[in-house]
Amino acid sequence: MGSSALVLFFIVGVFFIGIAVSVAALFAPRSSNSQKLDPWECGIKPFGDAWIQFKVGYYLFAIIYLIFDVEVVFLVPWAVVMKKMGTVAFVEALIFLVILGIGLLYAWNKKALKWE
Amino acid sequence: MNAVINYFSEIIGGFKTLLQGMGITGKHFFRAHKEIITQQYPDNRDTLTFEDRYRAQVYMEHDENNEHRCDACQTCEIACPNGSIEIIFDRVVDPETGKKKKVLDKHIYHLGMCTLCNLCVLACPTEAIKMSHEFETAVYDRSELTKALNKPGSKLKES
Amino acid sequence: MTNSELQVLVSSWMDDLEFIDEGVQYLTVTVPKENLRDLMFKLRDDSEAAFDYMFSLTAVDWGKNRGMVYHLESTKYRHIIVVHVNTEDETLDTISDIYPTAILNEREAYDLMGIKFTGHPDLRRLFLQDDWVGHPLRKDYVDEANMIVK
Amino acid sequence: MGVKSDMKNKNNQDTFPGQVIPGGNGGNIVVGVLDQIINWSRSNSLWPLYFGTSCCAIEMMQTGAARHDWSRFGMEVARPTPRQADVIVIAGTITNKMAPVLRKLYDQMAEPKYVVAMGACAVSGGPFYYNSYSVVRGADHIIPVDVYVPGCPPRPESLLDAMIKLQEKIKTFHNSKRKNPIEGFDEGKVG
Amino acid sequence: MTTTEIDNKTGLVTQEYKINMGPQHPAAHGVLRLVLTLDGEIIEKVDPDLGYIHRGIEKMTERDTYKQIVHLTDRLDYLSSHINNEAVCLAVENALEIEVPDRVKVIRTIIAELTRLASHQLWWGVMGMDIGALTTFMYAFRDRELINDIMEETCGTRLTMNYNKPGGLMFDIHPNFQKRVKEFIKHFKVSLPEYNTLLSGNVIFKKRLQGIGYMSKEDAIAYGVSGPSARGSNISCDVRKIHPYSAYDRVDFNEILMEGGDSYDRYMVRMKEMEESMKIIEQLVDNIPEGDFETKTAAVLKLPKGEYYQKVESARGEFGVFIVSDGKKSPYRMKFRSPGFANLSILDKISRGHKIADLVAIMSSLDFVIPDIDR
Amino acid sequence: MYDFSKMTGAIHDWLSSIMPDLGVIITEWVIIGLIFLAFFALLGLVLVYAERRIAGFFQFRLGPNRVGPFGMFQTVADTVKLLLKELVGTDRADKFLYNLAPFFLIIAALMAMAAIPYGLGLTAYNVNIGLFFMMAISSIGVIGILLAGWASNNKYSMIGALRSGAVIISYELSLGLSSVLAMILLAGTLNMNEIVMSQQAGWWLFRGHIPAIIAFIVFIITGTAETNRVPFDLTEAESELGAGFHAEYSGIKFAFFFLAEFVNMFIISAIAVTVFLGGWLPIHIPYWEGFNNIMDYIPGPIWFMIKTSGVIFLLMWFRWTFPRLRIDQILTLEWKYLLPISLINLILMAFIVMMGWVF
Repeated sequence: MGSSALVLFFIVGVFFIGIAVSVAALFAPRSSNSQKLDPWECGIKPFGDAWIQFKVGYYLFAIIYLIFDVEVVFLVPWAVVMKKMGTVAFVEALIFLVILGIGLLYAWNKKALKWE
Repeated sequence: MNAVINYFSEIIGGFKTLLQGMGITGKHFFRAHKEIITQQYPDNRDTLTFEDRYRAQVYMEHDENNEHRCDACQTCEIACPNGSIEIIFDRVVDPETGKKKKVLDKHIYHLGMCTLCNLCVLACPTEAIKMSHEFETAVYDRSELTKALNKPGSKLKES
Repeated sequence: MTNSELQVLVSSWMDDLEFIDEGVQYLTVTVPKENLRDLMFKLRDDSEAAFDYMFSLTAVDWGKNRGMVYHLESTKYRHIIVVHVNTEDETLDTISDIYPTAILNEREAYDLMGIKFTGHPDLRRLFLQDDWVGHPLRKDYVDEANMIVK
Repeated sequence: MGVKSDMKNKNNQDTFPGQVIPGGNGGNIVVGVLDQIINWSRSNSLWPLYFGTSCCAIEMMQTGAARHDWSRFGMEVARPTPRQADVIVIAGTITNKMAPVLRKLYDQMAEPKYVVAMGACAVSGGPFYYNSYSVVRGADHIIPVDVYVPGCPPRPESLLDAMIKLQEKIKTFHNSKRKNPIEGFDEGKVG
Repeated sequence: MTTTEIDNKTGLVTQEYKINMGPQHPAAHGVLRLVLTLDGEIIEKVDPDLGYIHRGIEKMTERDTYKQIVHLTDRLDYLSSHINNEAVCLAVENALEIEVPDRVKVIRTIIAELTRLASHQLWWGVMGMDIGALTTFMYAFRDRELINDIMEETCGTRLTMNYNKPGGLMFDIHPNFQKRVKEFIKHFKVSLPEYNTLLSGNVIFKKRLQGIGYMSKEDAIAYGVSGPSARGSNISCDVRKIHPYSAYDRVDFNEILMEGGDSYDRYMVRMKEMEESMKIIEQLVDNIPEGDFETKTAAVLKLPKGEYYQKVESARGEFGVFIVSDGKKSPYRMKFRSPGFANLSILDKISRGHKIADLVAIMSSLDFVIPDIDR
Repeated sequence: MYDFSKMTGAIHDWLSSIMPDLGVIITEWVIIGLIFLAFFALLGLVLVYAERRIAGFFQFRLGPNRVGPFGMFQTVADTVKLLLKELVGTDRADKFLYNLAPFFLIIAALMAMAAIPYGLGLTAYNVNIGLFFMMAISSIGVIGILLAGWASNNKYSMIGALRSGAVIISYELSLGLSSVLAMILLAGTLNMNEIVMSQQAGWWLFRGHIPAIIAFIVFIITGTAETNRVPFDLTEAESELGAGFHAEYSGIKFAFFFLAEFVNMFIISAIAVTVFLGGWLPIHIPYWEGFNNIMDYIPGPIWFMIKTSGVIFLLMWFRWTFPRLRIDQILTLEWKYLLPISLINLILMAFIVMMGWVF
């Protein structure tokens, strides 16, 4: 099967969840009370909302990740043809990887790889 | 250079401790058939035994004539730290001596409150109450946990 | 240091201390509430006393007045002193800045005995709900709703 | 905080052993095939909530541990959140301050839900029935309890016995006639 | 309720927020409620809210007789229930000047050490679970069951034994007691090294604990921290050594001290304490003197007027019983100095600036039992 | 070696002979859809059951053994119960995203399963960039986790979700870079089936010298992280966050997360098997001709499942042994250890390939 398989599996997944959820929604017992719809926070009424300006400690990581991930995409075609191309490809990729590695070392040295 | 050596020795050392840990769990996994200690409770009920002193609930000993030894002296009621025992008694005039004497009507025992501290059993002067091994006490209705320990129609054993 | 030596040392600091002799295990001293903080500072900082470890704080309702009983030990010399302080009007000076262990303990004393510690950074109820009425460890506490007396 | 005031009133009326409101449902001998399947799955998959307040929690952990191993019944999947749990094993004393929390947790659980009161404190307040100013005298003043297991703490076998009794109770539910156990509970109606 | 602050480094505005940890939470060790103020995952403030298991035991003791009080102390720190019992009994015995037979002292010591072992085992298992290693729990409970069996055989129940009474013990030891204790020691000598290999040496575990929750010696003393938690900060505070009671003056054992003051040191103190406990038991178990298991006491004990304090070393630290007696059959005021309460008071100080995961580790390393804190 | 494409081809021919083209396509879709759905659900059930039993054996206990023979219907009971459990959530949640999150996880897992080669000619979606596709699709699942955690409006879920963000931005790199890229160097193709076929002379794990072994170790570590299992289960970290990102999900919606975790574990193991352990090829030991011939009689899919179970067992073994890492340690592990090692490893591997030192 070609890429139509993706469409198929998308449909299958939607049906799977849809049917299961509707069975549960139709046949499961229900009850309602004033406390039920509060978010669970260890049995106490939560303080305020959870949607706040949240400090994620990995902002810098995310940027470095972005750089690396794009570079990795470039490496995939290289890896496929490496066997055939031989030394030329190796040296070229080596330069590329060394630059990447230096970038990583630079970030490391700049303490960008520290979770805060 | 030292930093590099440290870096790699740290990795290798760390790896070693991880493998050691896996060795311990792995050892127990592959010896599981010998080491499993699970007692399959409802299936082993017939063979399940407890130590002699194990305390599960208070009971009153009755002999074959349906006689017990409780003379309603209320010592256990006083000894009980949390009021699990209530003794209901009648005062009966002893025909021989003419004195009023307590006769046990109901020895009420709230199993739902009992902490099995054993103070009542120790306090009992006549060894009328004892601790039993009857541990399957779960009920659907809390009122069933309040029991009369003396059986209906039972009376004091003459000694 | 033995108890008698300790007694001499402590009584040399201030005048209006009362030593209790009967029915006590350790050297026990009663201090007027105005001098409590002075005494505590001395007990902690004096190099011979060096009571750095406060291991117990107990609020006691003595009937006519209420008070705290502090148990102190020196981790260096291992001698123990007991300090009593009483109050008629339910207020005492906090010692939570001298002995940080008192922060929670004084909240407990406030909660259960109703002694108010002036200068305490955060005097709230600790164990009971905020809307609880009364202070249960007092001798005259009655609560018919929550307490069944045997 | 309606819960707390309710409780206070109840304690006032109470004379031991207190007004008992059983958990409701169950007790039907004959159930249909579909009911049987549903009950079979529900009774064999009781996931407890992580809820232990004091000594009984240790015995509950002991029940989950290797010697007694309640995973044999499929109960080892203890869930920290009430949304995913099926049964609260009230292991330990419930104080007046804890009562609204317990009620909230129970309310937040997804239907169907069951409650086991484990140990003297949860059954009746136990050693803290008299003279204590802050203990709820029985968890059934707060939420409907299905099975009570006395003991202080009950040994693991007793808890397993209680769980088996709960399974038996679930197996007699009529799902079409099912009634929510909390309905009318606050008003003191027997379910 | 949330305050905003400018994060200088990135220039982004982040909000502090508050979150409830507990009373119903897997790491709450019962029903401890901590109100955490967080910035991202970093802890800014820990505000313990206690009382979810406050049962008023101190008030209850004012209406009970001394013999009845003993069983209430089981429910304080249920993991060292025997040691709590012992403290009350020792206080009453001291007050009444009852001399208990040697046999009682030795048996009390052995059972106290068994209790300590059981408590530390449970702590180890739960600590592993808090850090995320799920199997430790089962390993610990396998060995704990053996202690529970010994307890059941001799004391009659598994957890809250109520084996002590003022003046002695409730029963004599079971004839099998010595044999089974020795079997247990033999078994545990094999298991304990396994514990160490599985968890103590594990690189992840070490990284999770080392340098986390540093408690300086001065802070620990000032906050009244005691027990293994304090000994991790190099404070010599073992009541068994300093104010020996029962049979501790006749046994040879080391007080474990660690220099670091971080969570890992507190952890290692407990691990090594288990070895010491085994050492104490081994010394005593073959040398239980013959004699009576109780001294006859009056049916109702009345303590002379005065104040009595008794401290013992429970599994969590220094447990104290303070009795104010007015000469009646019930104490006028009874206070339990719980080790956990003092240990909890330092939690805020040592966990600031750490992450949520560290808080769980710190709490585990301080080994709380909440009913002990709330009383 | 039986080529399953013959069988599927025959079915296709037969169907074409009895109905029009559109009918054939629809019938085939239905058949394949049903087979995969059944396989998917069965896999979840079996893996959950296996995990619980294996956990039991690690811990001196039995695990579920009372429902059906050996407790085999335990997970069936759980599923039926979860299916008939009330769906509760909070009223504060972002309803749309809250309901959308399970779709991401399940559909991503299903699509990834489509590209796995279960046997010769037994791949639903045989594509020349198969491995690349797997990498891409398996990271979509994490978006489901992020959505679920954020949409729940529960602070614990929120923290869990953001942690999963940290994990995804780290471990994607090593997973793609080192392990897989290094093996692509060896195989010279991205097609999953061709990768398997290229290992007929021996598994890449053994033929690739030390770099292949390092790549395998890194792959297993990162794979565990990708599936959010101990020691990387930060997103649900029971002892810290309660249930983490799925704290507000109940009933069958929660079951989807549970299912997805286990299926993802299978997918990661399947990739490991395909790339490193020779996929559905039978075990061959050099110079043992008789043995090898016997092994050849066992069909490929069975080999595939055996090898996958082995890797899954390894992952379970980790789970029941290791403590959990902290969030910053997860990032440190990746950026300071795994990534540099992967880069060096990649260069080494390229060097080996260039010199033609592969046996």
